[in-house]
Amino acid sequence: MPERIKHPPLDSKKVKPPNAEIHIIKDQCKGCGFCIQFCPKKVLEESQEINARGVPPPKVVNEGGCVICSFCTAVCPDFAIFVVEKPLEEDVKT
Amino acid sequence: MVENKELESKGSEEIRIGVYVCHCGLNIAGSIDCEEVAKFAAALPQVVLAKDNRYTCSDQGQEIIKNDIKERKLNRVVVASCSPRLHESTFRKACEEAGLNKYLFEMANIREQCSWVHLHDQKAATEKAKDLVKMAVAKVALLQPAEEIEVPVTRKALVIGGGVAGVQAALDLADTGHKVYLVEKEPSIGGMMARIDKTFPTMDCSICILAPKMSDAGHHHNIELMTNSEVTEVKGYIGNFCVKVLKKPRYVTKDCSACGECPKVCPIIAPNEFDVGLVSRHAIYTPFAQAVPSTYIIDMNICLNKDGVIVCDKCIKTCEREAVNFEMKPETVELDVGTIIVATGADVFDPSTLPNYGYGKYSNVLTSLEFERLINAGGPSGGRLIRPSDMQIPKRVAFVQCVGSRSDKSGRLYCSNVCCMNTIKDSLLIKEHWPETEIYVFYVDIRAYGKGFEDLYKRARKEGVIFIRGLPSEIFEDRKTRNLWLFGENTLKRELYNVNADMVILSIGLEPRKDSEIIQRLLTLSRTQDGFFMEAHPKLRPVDAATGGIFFAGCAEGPKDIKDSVTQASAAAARAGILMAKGNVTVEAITPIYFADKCKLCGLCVKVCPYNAITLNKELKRVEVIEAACGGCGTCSAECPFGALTQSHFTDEQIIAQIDAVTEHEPEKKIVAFCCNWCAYAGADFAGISRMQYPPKVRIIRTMCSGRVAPKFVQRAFARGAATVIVAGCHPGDCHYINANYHTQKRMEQMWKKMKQSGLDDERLQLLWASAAEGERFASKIREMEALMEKVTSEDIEKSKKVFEKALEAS
Amino acid sequence: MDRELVHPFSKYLRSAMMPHIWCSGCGNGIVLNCFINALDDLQIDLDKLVVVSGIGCIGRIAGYTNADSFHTTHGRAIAFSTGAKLANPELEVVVISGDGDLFAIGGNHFMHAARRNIGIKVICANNFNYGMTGGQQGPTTPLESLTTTTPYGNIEHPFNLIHLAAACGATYVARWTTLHVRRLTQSIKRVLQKEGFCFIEVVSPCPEIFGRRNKMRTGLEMMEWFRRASVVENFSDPSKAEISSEKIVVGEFVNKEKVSYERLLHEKIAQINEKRVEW
Amino acid sequence: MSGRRALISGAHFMSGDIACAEGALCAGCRFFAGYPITPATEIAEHLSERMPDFGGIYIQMEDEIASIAAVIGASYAGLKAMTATSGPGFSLMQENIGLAVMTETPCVIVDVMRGGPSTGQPTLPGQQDVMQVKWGSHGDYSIIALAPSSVQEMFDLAIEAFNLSETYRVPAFVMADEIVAHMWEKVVIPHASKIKIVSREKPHIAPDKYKPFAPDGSLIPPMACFGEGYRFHATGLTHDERGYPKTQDSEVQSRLVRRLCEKISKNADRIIKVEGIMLGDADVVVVAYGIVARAALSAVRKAREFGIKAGLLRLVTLWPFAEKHVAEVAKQAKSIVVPEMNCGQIVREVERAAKETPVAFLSKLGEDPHTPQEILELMRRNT
Repeated sequence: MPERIKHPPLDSKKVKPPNAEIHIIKDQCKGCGFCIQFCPKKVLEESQEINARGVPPPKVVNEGGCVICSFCTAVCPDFAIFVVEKPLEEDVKT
Repeated sequence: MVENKELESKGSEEIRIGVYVCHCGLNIAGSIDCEEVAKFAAALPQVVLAKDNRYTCSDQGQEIIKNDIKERKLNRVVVASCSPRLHESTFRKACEEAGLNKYLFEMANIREQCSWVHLHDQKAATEKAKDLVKMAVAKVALLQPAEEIEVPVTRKALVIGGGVAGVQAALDLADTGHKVYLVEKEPSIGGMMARIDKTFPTMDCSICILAPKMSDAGHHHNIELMTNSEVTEVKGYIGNFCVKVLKKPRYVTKDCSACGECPKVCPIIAPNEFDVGLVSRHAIYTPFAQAVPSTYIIDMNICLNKDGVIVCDKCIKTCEREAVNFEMKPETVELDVGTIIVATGADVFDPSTLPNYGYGKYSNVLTSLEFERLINAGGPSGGRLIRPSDMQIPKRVAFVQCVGSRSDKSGRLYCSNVCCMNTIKDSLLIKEHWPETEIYVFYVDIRAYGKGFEDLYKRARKEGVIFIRGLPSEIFEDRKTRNLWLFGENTLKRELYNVNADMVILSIGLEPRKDSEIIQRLLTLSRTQDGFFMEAHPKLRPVDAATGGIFFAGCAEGPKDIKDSVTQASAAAARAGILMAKGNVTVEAITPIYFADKCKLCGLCVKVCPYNAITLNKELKRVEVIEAACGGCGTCSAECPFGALTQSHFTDEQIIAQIDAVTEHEPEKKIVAFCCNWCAYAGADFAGISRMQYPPKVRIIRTMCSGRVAPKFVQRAFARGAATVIVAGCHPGDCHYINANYHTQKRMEQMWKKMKQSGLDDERLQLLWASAAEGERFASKIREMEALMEKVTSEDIEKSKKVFEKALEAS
Repeated sequence: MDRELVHPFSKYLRSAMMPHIWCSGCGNGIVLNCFINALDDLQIDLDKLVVVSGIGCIGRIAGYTNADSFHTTHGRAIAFSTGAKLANPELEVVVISGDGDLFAIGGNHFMHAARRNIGIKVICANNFNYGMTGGQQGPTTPLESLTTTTPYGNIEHPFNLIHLAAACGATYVARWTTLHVRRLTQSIKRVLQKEGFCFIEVVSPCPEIFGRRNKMRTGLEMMEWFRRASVVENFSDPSKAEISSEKIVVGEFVNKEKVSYERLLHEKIAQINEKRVEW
Repeated sequence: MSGRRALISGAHFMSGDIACAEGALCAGCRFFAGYPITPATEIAEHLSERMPDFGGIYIQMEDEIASIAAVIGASYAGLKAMTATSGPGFSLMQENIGLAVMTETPCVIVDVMRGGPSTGQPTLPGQQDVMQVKWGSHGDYSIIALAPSSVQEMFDLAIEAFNLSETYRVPAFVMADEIVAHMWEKVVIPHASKIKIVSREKPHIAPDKYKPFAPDGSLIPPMACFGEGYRFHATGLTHDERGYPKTQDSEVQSRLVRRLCEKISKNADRIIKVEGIMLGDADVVVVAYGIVARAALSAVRKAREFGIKAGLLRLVTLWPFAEKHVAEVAKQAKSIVVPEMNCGQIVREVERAAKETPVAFLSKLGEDPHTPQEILELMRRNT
């Protein structure tokens, strides 16, 4: 197919990935790092803080990049992370 | 396989040659004294008559030959005129009609390879023409009658490309009862036409007339549709191609009901190529509503699920029919087909390479293709022509023509044929929806050459579309309004203009597919200088490829509108259909002749045959040639150290006779060139067609493949005092005979080595790779050789004579 | 603020038993996660679900699931479940246990349950060794691997669990790694909707016990191994389903229809009682 | 379920094994899992034929370990379940008998005793497992064991075993021997409605309040079963009242293990059954159980003919041991005679209970059981 247009699609404001709200239950984390390593959008990083179990839980570095594939939730052995979609009205405010 | 006995028997009868020198109007006569050439010919041994006439190819011309064959008992005919690639078949037919075996005919190419390339040196051109005729006579005397063998034609066709041309060709063939494989590299068939809103000049809705054809193709019991697939290998020859097709996985199975639930949950978004990126699509998608097949597809370049790990399973979960399958793997299928139709279409010019028009910089500068999607009711804006900057309907629209066409500086030299009418159609579409809109068309010439085109043009003018001759030199954007200023000169009024428009549409041209050379390589096709595929003959075989059994349809062969594409598609289908309906095809009798007594069963021929057409029969202590499989390159004959094999119609004797003819007089002033029929010889023809001028010193001996050129031919030329020799063939990888020209390379290297060892300047022997499109390459090579010749002293020549005479005696 | 956070799956867990005992980087938590994911997708009635486990790290999984659950003695989970399933065929009985429990001490029960085609679903977390007792060699320990009881390298040939299960007649056989959470969940959903004896092997990282003795100190390293080596070969020959450092063949290997033991049994009982009437 | 061929009643001539099986059915047993072994096989064979009549389950497992495990599973799934075996199989069962005790699983295990150790004498009687049944599995615990001495009792005690097991949530054992098992006798079976059947007590509180191992006053927790919506957890690990593992908590351990023992010991009087014959004035008392008790009875009768004040205390319940009853007879008796088909197992318990009163032991191994004559001889010598 021919060269793609050099501008963003006309509907780029309407059609976009959902707004993610990532929740990390810090003290439940055992610091295996699976969520950080296998996030396809590299949304997470190891944080500096040490949690109740003496390990550094992940921290969100790029919430905008999250597309809510929820792999982090699925691969977490400790049920310490989950993602919900931000409601739209909040979307408008921010 | 012809046994040598025949030769002797035939050899006994008296040779009676007729020579016909053609004026071709002034094409030849303009720079060659044809009468003189005819006189010269008449004096040559075994020539019983020589004539010159204006158009030998005309009916009268042919009649003369026929009569002479009958009345003057000619048993050999030479015509000196254009390239055998053009008219050999014509004259061969004439001979046959007069009862002369067509293999007793030979041509001297004094037009493409003489008159046209030496326009300003009549003397030299005439001398060269004499030489060429002499060579032809020398060869024809040794020609032998031959029977062509028939090979079966597989009654299946491959159509490459699923645009309107491909679809039409496939349908026509399928309807005539042939099995068709329709291969399309995109997820859906439909091609360019599926994206256009209306068609000129009749203003039908494009998809409305295409969609039914698409679904017919999708459901036809004789058509096997292979989308998202690419041809990766083509082997074999006319009537018997073996094709490998790579079917890339869709990751969605046929169970897909196209319910459209999966994209809703897919979190990955990208611009939709089909809509030229004007709207978004998801990683799992269907390019457009009418897509055939309707099965969805997953774009693995953007899908989150990489290297076997499913990260996101949203589509899997929503699909009730469990049609999503990430385990799908690419598969390669092998197809046996008799004919191939190339309908690979064209790309569009990318205007972002012209910074002065600001495409990509100014959001309200669009291409004509983007316009088609915008104005299309099924498109991103639901048919509302809106400008991207503010989604408002523009009041003033400017079209800029010839963007990427008709200019060597900015894009391509040729005219893209469709842009003028397309713009006129588009301007009328705007007027139809928003009559108030001011429309400017900046053009070079308006080319309304087709049926109904002029009326449409008139209508546009009547509707008030303003046509201004002279393309804008520069387009600027007004930062605030995002409106555009077009600056340029109105070449009719001879005054500068600066027009303000809300939206500018660049009428972009068509250009060859970026990946054309892949198809070219696979099918050993030729391309013209503009990069489109080259037909066997621009007038008489406009849809045939030079390679037998392959045909062209649509923009692959050159820019076309829909009507012409469809016309050509049906033509191609008919041509392919003829072959398959007949069910068999005769292959030229240029297969090897075997001299069992000379054979030492070394098996070298078996090794070099690109078609595995030669086998060694140990019991019978002989080699056997499968003629149907033989491609006729002659590399076996070149390889045989004992002369046990020679190529019929290109026998050692015949070629040596040509060499001797060239080198009879002033060999030290001549360049002996062995050119392969498909690339180098065609390239030389192309130089002629383009009237490229080069020194008249070269004498071309045509072989089917450079692989036929045995070392002894080169040695012979040098032994007889030739100053320089060229062996020319297809580029490595492009060989018409799969890989035969690798053996050429090998042999040349050995000879260079020998020359060095015996203290000769190996530059005197040159190897040239030149495609059928590279006339200039050929011409400049000859110029280079001439310069080289100056340096060759008579001592050098004496030396090389001795060296190679020895070499010949030795072998 | 973390306190307030409630994980969407918490209703499937016995919160009082959380956090689970498993090490950081252990795959057992992922198995539990996928299992719950499947329950959630299918909206399985937890009142009709029985999770049975044997002994070993993964044995604790029964206790963590908020359904009827039973933590049996070493190797006996399948035998126990056989009784439970036959006694009440309405129950969805799932055995989740380890490679040692199911295939060393419990191997005989596995073979015969598969042969009888009892309608229980067996999920085996294969971590290549006995984790809970400190990392001894087990029936799936790869050749040459180091364990506390094979300090010079293992010379016992490991079981190919896929081949074994298929040969014993299981109606569904699949293998995934803990990295293939989606497919694993898919497989679990499949078996929860299937009749007869089903088996899923989950290759699971045990970094603390097995990994650190075999040059894979962290769960991440072991998961990266899975990513590197795994090839999905659905319905390929189970006997060729190798697990090596270069290649881990994963996929669905068997998925066939076969009447379960309990159905045959209860149909038989019905027939018998029909006959009695004629007497 | 469709009991087309219902429970039998009236007088029947049958073998001990069959009587045992019929008794089990009568008690409401609807699940049997076993593995062939002499001399208990006929119980399995008979139930394989009879279970379908009650919609019950018969399954032959791959071994005795699996059999007892399946029985525990079935019991937790709500059925009255049992298995039957002999010495070698009984040994294999010990681990999961421990599990049954720990998880307070109602179930019945019939051990038709034969000559051991190991494979021993499959076809000859023995009483060599009476200590194994008490102590066979590791750890401290209590169980209930009964010893039938007739075919009639094979029937009666099968029912009794189920009732006790269901009442106290404990595995109950029928410690038969090869002779009572293979012997054919008349058995009189009352109409089903006349037979007392006990079933486990169900919880009375809402699932969210339910603690599967929290005893009410009686030390015995009400039992919920799988699929009843209580979503409870049970484990072989030391556990708290919720059934959650408490492997580090010594307080939980002692509370649990003590209760497991006390729920039997504190209810001993309710559980224990003995038969006393001519004990009123007896100087010599024979304490016997199982088939041996029948020889003992005729011996006692003979002794009376010879003017010896003899009496018989037959132990119907082996465990918990009838200490009080033995102590009772020991007070007036001058001596106690204990014949057993082993090297002296129950005799130790008798000696412990009899205090000063001398206890003579008569052991028989391998061949036929004691004859009345042999027992009479011993009584003579001890008067």
